Amino acid sequence: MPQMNMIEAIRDALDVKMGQDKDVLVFGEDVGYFGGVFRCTAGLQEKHGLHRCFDTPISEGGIVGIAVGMAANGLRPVAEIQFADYIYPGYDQIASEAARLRYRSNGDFTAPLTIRTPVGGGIYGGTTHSQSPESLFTHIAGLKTVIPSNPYDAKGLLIQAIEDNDPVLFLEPKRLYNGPFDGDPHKPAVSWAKHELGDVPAGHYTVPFESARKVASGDDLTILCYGTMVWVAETSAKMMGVDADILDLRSLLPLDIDAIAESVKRTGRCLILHEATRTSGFGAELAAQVAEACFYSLEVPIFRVTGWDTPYPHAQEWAYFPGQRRVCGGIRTIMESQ
Amino acid sequence: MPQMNMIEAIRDALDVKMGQDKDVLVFGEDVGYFGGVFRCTAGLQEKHGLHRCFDTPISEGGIVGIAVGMAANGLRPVAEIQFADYIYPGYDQIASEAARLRYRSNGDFTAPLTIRTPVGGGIYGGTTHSQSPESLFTHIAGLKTVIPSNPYDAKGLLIQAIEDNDPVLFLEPKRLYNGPFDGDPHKPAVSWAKHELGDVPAGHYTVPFESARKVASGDDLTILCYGTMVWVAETSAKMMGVDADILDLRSLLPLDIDAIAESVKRTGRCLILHEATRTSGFGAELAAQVAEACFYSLEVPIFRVTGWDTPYPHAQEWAYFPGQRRVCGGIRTIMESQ
Amino acid sequence: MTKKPNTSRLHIPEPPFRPGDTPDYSHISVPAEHTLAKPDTLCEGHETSQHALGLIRVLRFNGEAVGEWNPNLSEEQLLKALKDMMMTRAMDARMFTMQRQGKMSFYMKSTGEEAMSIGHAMALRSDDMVFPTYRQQGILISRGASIKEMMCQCLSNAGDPLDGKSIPVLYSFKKHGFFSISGNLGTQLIQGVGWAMANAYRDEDGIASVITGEGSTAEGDFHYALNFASTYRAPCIINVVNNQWAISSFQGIAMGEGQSFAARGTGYGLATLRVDGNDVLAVYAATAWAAERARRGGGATVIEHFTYRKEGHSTSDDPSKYRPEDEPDVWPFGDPIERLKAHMILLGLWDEDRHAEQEAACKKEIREIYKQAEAMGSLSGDTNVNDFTMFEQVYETPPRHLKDQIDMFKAEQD
Amino acid sequence: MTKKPNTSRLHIPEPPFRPGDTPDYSHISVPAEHTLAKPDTLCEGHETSQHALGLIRVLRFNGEAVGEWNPNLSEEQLLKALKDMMMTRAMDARMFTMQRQGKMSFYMKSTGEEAMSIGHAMALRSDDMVFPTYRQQGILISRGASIKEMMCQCLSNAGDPLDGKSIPVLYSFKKHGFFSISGNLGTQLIQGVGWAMANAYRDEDGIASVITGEGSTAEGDFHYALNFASTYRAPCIINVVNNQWAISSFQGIAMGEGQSFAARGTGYGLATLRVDGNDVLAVYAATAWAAERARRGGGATVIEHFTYRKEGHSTSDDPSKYRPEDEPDVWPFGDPIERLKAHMILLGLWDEDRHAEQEAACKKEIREIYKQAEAMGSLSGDTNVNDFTMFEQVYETPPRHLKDQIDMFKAEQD
Ligand SMILES: Cc1ncc(C[n+]2csc(CCOP(=O)(O)OP(=O)(O)O)c2C)c(N)n1
Ligand SMILES: Cc1ncc(C[n+]2csc(CCOP(=O)(O)OP(=O)(O)O)c2C)c(N)n1
Ligand SMILES: [Mg+2]
Ligand SMILES: [Mg+2]
Repeated sequence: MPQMNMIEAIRDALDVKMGQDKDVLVFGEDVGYFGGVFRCTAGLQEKHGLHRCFDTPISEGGIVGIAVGMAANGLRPVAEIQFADYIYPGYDQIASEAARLRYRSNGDFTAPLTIRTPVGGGIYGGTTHSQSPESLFTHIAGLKTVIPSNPYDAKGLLIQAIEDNDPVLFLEPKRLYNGPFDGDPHKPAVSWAKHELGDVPAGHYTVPFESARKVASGDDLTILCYGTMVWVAETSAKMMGVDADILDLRSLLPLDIDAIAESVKRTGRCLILHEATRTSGFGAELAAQVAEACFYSLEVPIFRVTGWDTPYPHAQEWAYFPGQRRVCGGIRTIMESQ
Repeated sequence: MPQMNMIEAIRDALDVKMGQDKDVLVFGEDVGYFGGVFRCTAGLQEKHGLHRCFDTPISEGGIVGIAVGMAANGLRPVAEIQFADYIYPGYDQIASEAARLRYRSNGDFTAPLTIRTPVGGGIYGGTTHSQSPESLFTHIAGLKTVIPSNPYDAKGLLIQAIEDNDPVLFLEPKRLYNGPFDGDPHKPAVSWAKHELGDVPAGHYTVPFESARKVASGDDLTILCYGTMVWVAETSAKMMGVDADILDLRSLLPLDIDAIAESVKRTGRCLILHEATRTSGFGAELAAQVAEACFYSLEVPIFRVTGWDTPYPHAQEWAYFPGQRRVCGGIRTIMESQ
Repeated sequence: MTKKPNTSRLHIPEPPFRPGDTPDYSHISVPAEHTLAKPDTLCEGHETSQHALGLIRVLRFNGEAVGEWNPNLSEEQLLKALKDMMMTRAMDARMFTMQRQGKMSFYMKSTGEEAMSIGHAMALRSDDMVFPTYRQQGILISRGASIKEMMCQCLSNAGDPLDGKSIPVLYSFKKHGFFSISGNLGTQLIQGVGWAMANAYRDEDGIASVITGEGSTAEGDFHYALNFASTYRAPCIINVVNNQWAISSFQGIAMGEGQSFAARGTGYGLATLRVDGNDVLAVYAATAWAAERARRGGGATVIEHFTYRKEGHSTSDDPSKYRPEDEPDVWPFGDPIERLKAHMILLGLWDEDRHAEQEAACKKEIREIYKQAEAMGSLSGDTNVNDFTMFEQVYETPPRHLKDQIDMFKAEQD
Repeated sequence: MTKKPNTSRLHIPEPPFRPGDTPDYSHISVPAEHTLAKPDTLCEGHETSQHALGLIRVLRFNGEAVGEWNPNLSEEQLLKALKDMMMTRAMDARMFTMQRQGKMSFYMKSTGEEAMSIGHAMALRSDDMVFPTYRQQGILISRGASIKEMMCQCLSNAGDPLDGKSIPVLYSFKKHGFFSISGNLGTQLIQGVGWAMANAYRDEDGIASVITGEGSTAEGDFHYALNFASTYRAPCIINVVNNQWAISSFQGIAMGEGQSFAARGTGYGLATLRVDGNDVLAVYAATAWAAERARRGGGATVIEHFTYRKEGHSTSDDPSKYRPEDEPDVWPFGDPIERLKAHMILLGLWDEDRHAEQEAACKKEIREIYKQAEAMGSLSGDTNVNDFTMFEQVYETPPRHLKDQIDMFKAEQD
């Protein structure tokens, strides 16, 4: 089976779909000849043609705007926003337009587009190259939001996103592009080549939304996480020697609440992790839903481990990032509560 | 004491501050000569001068953008966004700029601006004149978000907002402009003139943020609400004959968690209400914080009563709106659980 | 209270007239000469920069049609244009009255601007996708959409193709090349450019026509549309309907020191035309020119349709609060229906009697259609829309959480 | 793999040269004549529409300074301009190397574009607020900011006035009229217009100068800035630094079919100047003209500074991936430092030896300052920034929830 890092897996998903379906177009800032600042679209222009993978003006609103129009007109556009931190000028086109076109036209028009964008910190990107704005999108009815944590899922979810008849926001944890990251910036980098989730089948396959991935099975506590935090969770649980049931949510909206409820009802303890700012982060919704679904099984309070309610600082990156210490602290709190 | 509806109270707050402080400027679409589509700025241009209360181009991004620049340059701009549904083109200027200017410049520059905008449904405004996007703003570190439910608070909170040295989003529940609304659209409209909270002192006073208002005291359950839902909560609790402790949050960020925790610890039961779309609404954050602070006191699951995860429909407005039926259902569920 | 003047150096533009003033628009020159040449449709964009500052006109006030831009419409076309404009006006009048009677929540008239919609629609192919604002109901009428369905949309009733989801006048008629109207101003401009790019990508010769009011040109989407249309030579027309008012704000708030809205396109290298929007033949001609340019691969044209909003912004508005009541009457470019009528009378195709008859006939036809429409429900009684439709079309298929909410709502009903 | 051509009607602009091509810019005319007249600073905006299409130049390649726009700077000013440009370049070189050694996370050079910063700063009053991008470090140097503080900012160390909060080069120096740089492109343009409106409102004659790269003109904020500046006659200058590249995208992606970036201002009725951005005297002259216009109440000017980004976009970029490696060398407008040097030599104020000496002196001075700066910390060791500073300046005073988080973080430290 081909070995791929997450960048290659994303590129491969695009390549597969561009090969299968001439309605798939790929565009965004620097994605054409250059192949994207993270190289996710490298070679696609050369292979599929200038008109199928091209540069756009620096205009996130415009990028999403043409995607909506193309999608309504029968294409399957895949737009890249260079960093999620820069998605806000396109927020109106996403929330008011892409997500609501089907509804307001009662199905007369639809917007089956995909927006790819890198999220998360860990590369010293500071306030404007590190954000995780997922919760701002999970509040938007009509939109789907997914986030892979490994190459296999990245390819399968991205193909699923492109084939989905609703608009999908596809978030790429940039710290995972080249390898899993357990939260310790001082350890040498690990590559996907050594990891089974770097085994990515050639050709077409999909990973369905609304299906969490079981990362580890255990009965001590449930850890709900996604993106980069999946790896921090796994390592921290091992460090703490707890038998954690770890769920990689993969899709935030729609959400696999069945898998979540099954787990928490069994363990009675729940840790929620995300890198985003705490208040009104997606952890809030998870906490609310877990408490709604599992109230009578919960033995101790749900514990959220998150980024702080500050912008993502530069020099203090690792003090902001919810790394092993904070996650282990969370596990300890949960396990010691009664 | 002067009697005012909420429109007059807001106008009076602006008038008081414009009179006291020549750095206060008021602008937005149609706010100048015409006085705003809801008349909140009527007469201010005539009284304070063309250059102190004026129309802007239809450009929410531009409106917030000039407010940031003016605020950084020592003014106290109060910008109006005609409907909260139209705030998204200004989202980037709010989230990336106004909210973060102090942080990224480490206090070298600040953006003490106020953005006023009407929220909520109940006027057959459909998908684009009914939204309650508060949770999208409570996720933004550096921003404050407040929402009055009556004329007295509206004036006091708005003056507080203008005087605050941080950017404040001031949400105006449009269904309450002319009178309290208990959620029953078939009842004749009630005016503020008959209500004690329509007694609004002349001149300057403030209502501090981070201070919830106790609407009703009781020991059966706690109801957390804000804006229009305060009135629906009060009526529904009466209809259900429960002794509810009802808190009008007034400020969502910062949040008066002490008052909330005190109440829920006492009642052991908590209903959270909002009109906004459910998933990742501000109710999620409230539910998470209540569970964190009061886990061991909670006798039954927290119950969220909200708008549905759909756009705000037009003809089905009252089926979407979390009215008395839905709220009473929530109270019943909570009171019947054990 | 005496009005406080602007005592600072901050310049705030003001309209020439406010309530109480006697409006006098003699400073707006109505060009008697029709000297703007009609360039080849594949000319360089900048060769049309003067067209952004002049005013393309065909119809003189005496009814003559003159000049290079005269589209020389057939008798049949002229009759259709007149009929459609009159139907549009009749429908607006009826719906306005019915809104006042509480039958619907809201309505927006296009009175005075009918030439823009009708002339534009007639010069396009019926499969060219238009991205309209709420003031181009005339396009639907011209393209033969069901007026009853339009009315049912406004009434949000059982006959509403949108199942009551949207507020009145936010029509969606894909089958008539009429894109779903967004309540968010400006957003569709760049979407239309994307639509046109898709047409080009597929080597089709369909084009898109996007429309904005002059006030909404201040949104970022307008800039995106001009910029992307320029970069990718998108086969589209970018129309600015300058009806002088954006709710209560006069056009100078959006325009600033600019000389015209068409001229906004100049810097992007787009073709730019400014046309008398009350002259249906000129609108037709400008549209036909731009459509041909787009179809031939020449890229986008910005057309400013210079017209006047004769009525309030919507049923929620009272224009006498911010402009002189008689301003519509003294607007120097007349009324689009009257102007076409004069032309047809001059040509001997029409007379006052036939006009009066047709006016009455339109009114009657509209009244009957309305009756049928209202029979399917209205806000003043029961809209007959099933509440559960509100959960439909959020996604292609409802995800789990939405199914749960449908159940919750069901429970609430019992 | 053979390159697949564009087989559709969708037009995608491409730069003239890619890696492997021999770049030849003879199609860009370098105007030898300096015929653009210098209008009165209070002329009508449209009187400058030709200035948006031409190129204001003062310095010929032989070193002569000619024409109406010659600002006739004093010897002292010329020496300062040269020194500041050389210091800027020396600092860029040093910082780039230190980034490569892991001392900081990132750096961005302004090499080749120094004339824009330095000429611009010199023609402004030092209290005029500039809203810069990340490529105007020269403005700070010209205004006498502490280079050590700038370096400490890049090193995110104990001497960083921003306490490590921001990535390198996103300086904020209110005391030097230098607005906090946002990482979000374009956003500051409209903020600067707001700043200028505040100045006008208070009857002050300070102005704002906002700056964008040519690529970022595609953001909505650019349109907002032009529109609001036009409507309110804001006393500001809107600068587009056209350095031909936006990371890997050539200027044609942003430009489309337009003829220049300055011309974008024409449709808004703003004054528009296009200037040789490698000619420090021309930059000075254009800026001085626009500043005077703004200060006299004439409103905003759009200035396009036509220049070339000689190096990679940032330390994260490798331009040889998308453009010929020798393209910077064949760029027809030369190097701004060389061009001023030639002029000063011609005037007899300067010679090659003094130049070489000054180059060495700048390098040395920068090296020493850097040493002092690095002594306060760097990413390769310890930045010496207290982690708790990350909680400061979110709000004026931390609300309850942030205090709780400070406690949580404290607990985590133990
Ligand atoms: C993004 C956005 N901002 C504000 C509004 C509120 N609004 C509705 S119509 C209107 C005026 C539009 O004026 P113009 O573009 O000139 O169109 P006209 O009504 O004259 O046809 C405004 C401000 C809106 N619908 N969307
Ligand atoms: C809103 C936003 N979108 C994208 C980016 C990523 N980005 C950083 S610099 C850059 C290119 C800017 O090019 P240009 O405006 O020409 O300025 P230059 O770098 O040439 O000085 C891009 C796309 C960003 N910082 N902000
Ligand atoms: Mg208008
Ligand atoms: Mg550039």
